[in-house]
Amino acid sequence: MINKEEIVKDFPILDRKVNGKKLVYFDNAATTQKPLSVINAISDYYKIYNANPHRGAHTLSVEATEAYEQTRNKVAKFINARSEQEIIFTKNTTEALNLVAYSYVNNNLTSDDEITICITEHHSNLIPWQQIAIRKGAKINYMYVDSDGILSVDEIKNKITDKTKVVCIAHVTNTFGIVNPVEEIVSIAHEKGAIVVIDGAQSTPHMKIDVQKLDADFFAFSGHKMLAPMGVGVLYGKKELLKNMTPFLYGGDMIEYVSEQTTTFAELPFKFEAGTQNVEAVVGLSSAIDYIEKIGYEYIEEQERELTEYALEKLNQIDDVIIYGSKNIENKVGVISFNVKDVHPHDTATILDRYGIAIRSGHHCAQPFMKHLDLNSTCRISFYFYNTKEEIDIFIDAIKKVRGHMGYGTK
Amino acid sequence: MINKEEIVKDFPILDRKVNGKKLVYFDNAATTQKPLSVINAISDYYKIYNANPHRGAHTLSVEATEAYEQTRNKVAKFINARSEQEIIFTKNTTEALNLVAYSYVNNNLTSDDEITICITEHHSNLIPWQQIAIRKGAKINYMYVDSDGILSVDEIKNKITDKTKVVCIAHVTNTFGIVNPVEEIVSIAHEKGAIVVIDGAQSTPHMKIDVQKLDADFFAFSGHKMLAPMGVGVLYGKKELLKNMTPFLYGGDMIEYVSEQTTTFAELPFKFEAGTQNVEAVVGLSSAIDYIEKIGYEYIEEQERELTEYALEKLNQIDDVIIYGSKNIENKVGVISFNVKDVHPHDTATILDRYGIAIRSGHHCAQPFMKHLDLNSTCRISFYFYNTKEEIDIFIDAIKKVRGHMGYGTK
Amino acid sequence: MELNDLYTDIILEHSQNSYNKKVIENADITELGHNPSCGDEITLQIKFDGDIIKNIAYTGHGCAISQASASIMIDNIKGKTKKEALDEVELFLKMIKKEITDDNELEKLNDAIAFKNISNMPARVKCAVLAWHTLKESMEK
Amino acid sequence: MELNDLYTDIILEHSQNSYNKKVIENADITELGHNPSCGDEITLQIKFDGDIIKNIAYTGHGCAISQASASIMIDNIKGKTKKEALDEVELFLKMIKKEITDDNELEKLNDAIAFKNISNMPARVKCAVLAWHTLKESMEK
Ligand SMILES: Cc1ncc(COP(=O)(O)O)c(C=O)c1O
Ligand SMILES: Cc1ncc(COP(=O)(O)O)c(C=O)c1O
Repeated sequence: MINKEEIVKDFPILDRKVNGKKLVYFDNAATTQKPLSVINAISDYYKIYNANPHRGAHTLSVEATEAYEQTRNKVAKFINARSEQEIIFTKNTTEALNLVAYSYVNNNLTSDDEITICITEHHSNLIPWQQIAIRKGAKINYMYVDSDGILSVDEIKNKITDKTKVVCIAHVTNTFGIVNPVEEIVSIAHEKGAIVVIDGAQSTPHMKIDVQKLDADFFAFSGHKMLAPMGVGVLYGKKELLKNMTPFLYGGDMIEYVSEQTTTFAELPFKFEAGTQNVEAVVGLSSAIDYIEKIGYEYIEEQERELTEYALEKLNQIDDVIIYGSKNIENKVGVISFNVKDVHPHDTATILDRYGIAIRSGHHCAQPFMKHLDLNSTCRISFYFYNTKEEIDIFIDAIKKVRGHMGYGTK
Repeated sequence: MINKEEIVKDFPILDRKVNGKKLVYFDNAATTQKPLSVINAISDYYKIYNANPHRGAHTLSVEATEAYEQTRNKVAKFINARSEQEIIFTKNTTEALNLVAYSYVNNNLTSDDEITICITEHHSNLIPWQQIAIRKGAKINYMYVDSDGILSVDEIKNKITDKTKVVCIAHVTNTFGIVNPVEEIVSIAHEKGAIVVIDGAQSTPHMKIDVQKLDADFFAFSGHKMLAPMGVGVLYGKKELLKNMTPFLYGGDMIEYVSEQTTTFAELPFKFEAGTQNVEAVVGLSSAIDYIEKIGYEYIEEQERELTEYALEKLNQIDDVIIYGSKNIENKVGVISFNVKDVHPHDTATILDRYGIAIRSGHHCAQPFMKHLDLNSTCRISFYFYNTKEEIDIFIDAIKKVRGHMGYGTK
Repeated sequence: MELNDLYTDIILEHSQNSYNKKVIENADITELGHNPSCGDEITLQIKFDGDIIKNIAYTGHGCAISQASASIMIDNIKGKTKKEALDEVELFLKMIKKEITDDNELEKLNDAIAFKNISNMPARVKCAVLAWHTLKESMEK
Repeated sequence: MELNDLYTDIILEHSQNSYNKKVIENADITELGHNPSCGDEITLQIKFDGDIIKNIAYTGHGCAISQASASIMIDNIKGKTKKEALDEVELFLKMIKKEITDDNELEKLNDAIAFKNISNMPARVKCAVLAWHTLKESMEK
């Protein structure tokens, strides 16, 4: 059995004091903390084998290249891609999605076409498509959700039309943590001849991904939301699609022959990786995947389910707390959006911070969704497997004091 | 006085053995090694204040944001920009140059216009312009250099015409380490109404940069070539230019208002920084700048000059070594390209690696330049201030053995 | 900074149902100010009598700090000339940036002195200055 | 791996002025192979007599490993049938990948056994297999 105390000890930052209180970190959907093994993998990289990969015959460069390419292989297995040629390293999910917009959609969309996306999308999976639709004079179709944040199959069928060329959807939403019916979306989209881009930023940290089973055409995620360092993201794409795409960034290492007037480009996946790549972050991603596979997704899901159930139950008991989004734990990861009555979320966040508790407040990079639900701003807590029920107790105690601090009732 | 031994001790990797020999790292133009202070800055970041910046009211997020924005300020002072709004963080030089291609040149170039670049450019400062010229049907003009790699003022005047809209030039070339006459280029280009993009990847690590004195319109460099972690580059741009440019990557944090059909964008510099930024690497860049400022450019330049002079002198004494490029030390940083007679550069690199010496061999991401000089491939050594004359002695001894290993003369 | 020093009685009072939060008919100026990163929005409306700010009010939404700051600012500048109002904005911003710390000098800011130590909470500085920046922008047009 | 085990006499001999490095008149196949990352290029030319590789030669430039590998391959397959040649390519590639290590099985590779341990030098594997991949591509067209 995995020992939670041991796990917590793996994360040095969790020992930190904030405003004199033990840190309670509930902002995991924004970025996760890093285990010592990942931090050490970074240090070791710089202390032992830092070099520019792919470019040198010398030992350091060979070692850096091997670490980089072995991680590509590991990532391919991790998400069950057919080949490591389908794995492109980017700096984050945002760059991965923009790459698809510039290099695929830009060449495959006319003013007669439509792009279908969901109203719940994070700005990173919304603005690239909106802007390219504007540039191309194409239409952008929104799939709307109910007040719980749930997308219905009817809505999917209504909004994916014969004209739809691209469907973009978050696997899991960052606002309410809802798991979208992506397999249904993919099958409906493919029937209509549209490709599907899945934003896996909020799913990959929390559930086993199988891109073949999802039949995703593109799938993107960020390392920093799953224990890895900042500065590395992954774009998975089906080989047939990637092969026919024009490059995105041009520069060193993505070429075959360069002459004054023309250039031929390297094979997949190198065609999409221009300039010096972030080997350090890739090495860290490798170590992060090792950590996740060591504890296993079963443990991660079980812990997050328990924490979420517990937190929902406790929050529900507080009269002055309004919880947003579906509470159906079967369809949700460890993300809860809420507000304290009469108190603006920023004030709630500031007050909680004084108790050492880190939560997120605001529009969560999802302005159209907030408008759709007629919300200005919410508080959000989001768990990872290293969080504990004791932390939730601390959080609940603090939440009960929020209104008091704001002059409602007694302080 | 600065003690070289102390400096060498600051770099843990220099203690490493390669193939049983002490590592001699002469591939600094590809990427530099990192001092312990930078490595520790990264660890501390993850152990103490890792968070998603700009997004949270909680303490970790505030600290991460401050570290990130203070570095922006530090970088602005470091290269003497007018304002920190002119400093955009990218993942490397290559992304910075592509940003200019997509967001500036793409909107300011017609088929009547010309782009002028130098034949010596690194692929990262060549292919973006070549490809956009192809897309726009514009002409790309090459400034040629002599066999020493020197660009003449006549050539500059001939190739920057009334039709030239953009001039792209490396401050220092990565092949021969030649310092280009960028101030002359800027003044000639500005007279003709063209803007100038300076690729500072090979200059910023070695000499004090003053973007105002250079009067550069855009200036790009990479952290990893100047002691900082991988995964951070800088694009400097004049505010008037940046202001009028369309964004490049679209996503979280670069917006003002997002609605279903339209988006308004954030102010400079945030407009160009989409998605979760690499705070870790930026924190490392801050520590790297501190290190450079502590030892000072005067020391760096003096050390590199001494090392280069010494190496040129020793190499010159070996009959079977052919040195390429100008040997005029006044106009050159610590980069030397050469070949051992009858021996292919990859074989030379492999042999030197057996002696623990890391050098670079190949086309150095400058195929058009190699073709121009009728070279297929060369060896390149490149110094940084932590290198020593003793290392050069080891290198020279090994070079003398190369032909022997390849069956020429005695082994 | 303790929570009681941030959410003082004055600030809480002004942030809840302020009498300055309303719409003015036939305003001479209507100016929208906002913090894109957190979504706070404030619309200032001003009615002049010659050079004098005869009436001023705000609408919008945001945290207690931004709402209270707007309301307190309005109390301060109502009835003053444009020039006097702008001087007060400058004084306020200098207080926030800790460029002026002398209590005698700051005295004329009245209740707005409540924001004096907001720079100890960097995440909230933007909230405190929103209304004041919006006023400045509206008058400098 | 010691340098003497990499740059063996056989490899050095074949890499310097090989008799297999030349142009063939009226070749049936001309195939260019290259390693973009290091710039090595090899052009194979083949003349068939029915199914038999009657003549084969190469031109190009590159390091000692890629040059010697091309020359040794040519020695090996000249006079063989297409099928025999392709089988030998497979065997060679399996040796490089360490999928076959049994010396008896590898015997028929003759001098090409010199590359057996090249996988200990990952940076040079591409050089060793360039000619063999090029041959395979040319025959599978
Ligand atoms: C002159 C020059 N420009 C651009 C680059 C590209 O830098 P990066 O690979 O960090 O994007 C390099 C280094 O590889 C270089 O030497
Ligand atoms: C659903 C979703 N998509 C995309 C992103 C963007 O990820 P990144 O900021 O790492 O590019 C995020 C996180 O910010 C997210 O939650």
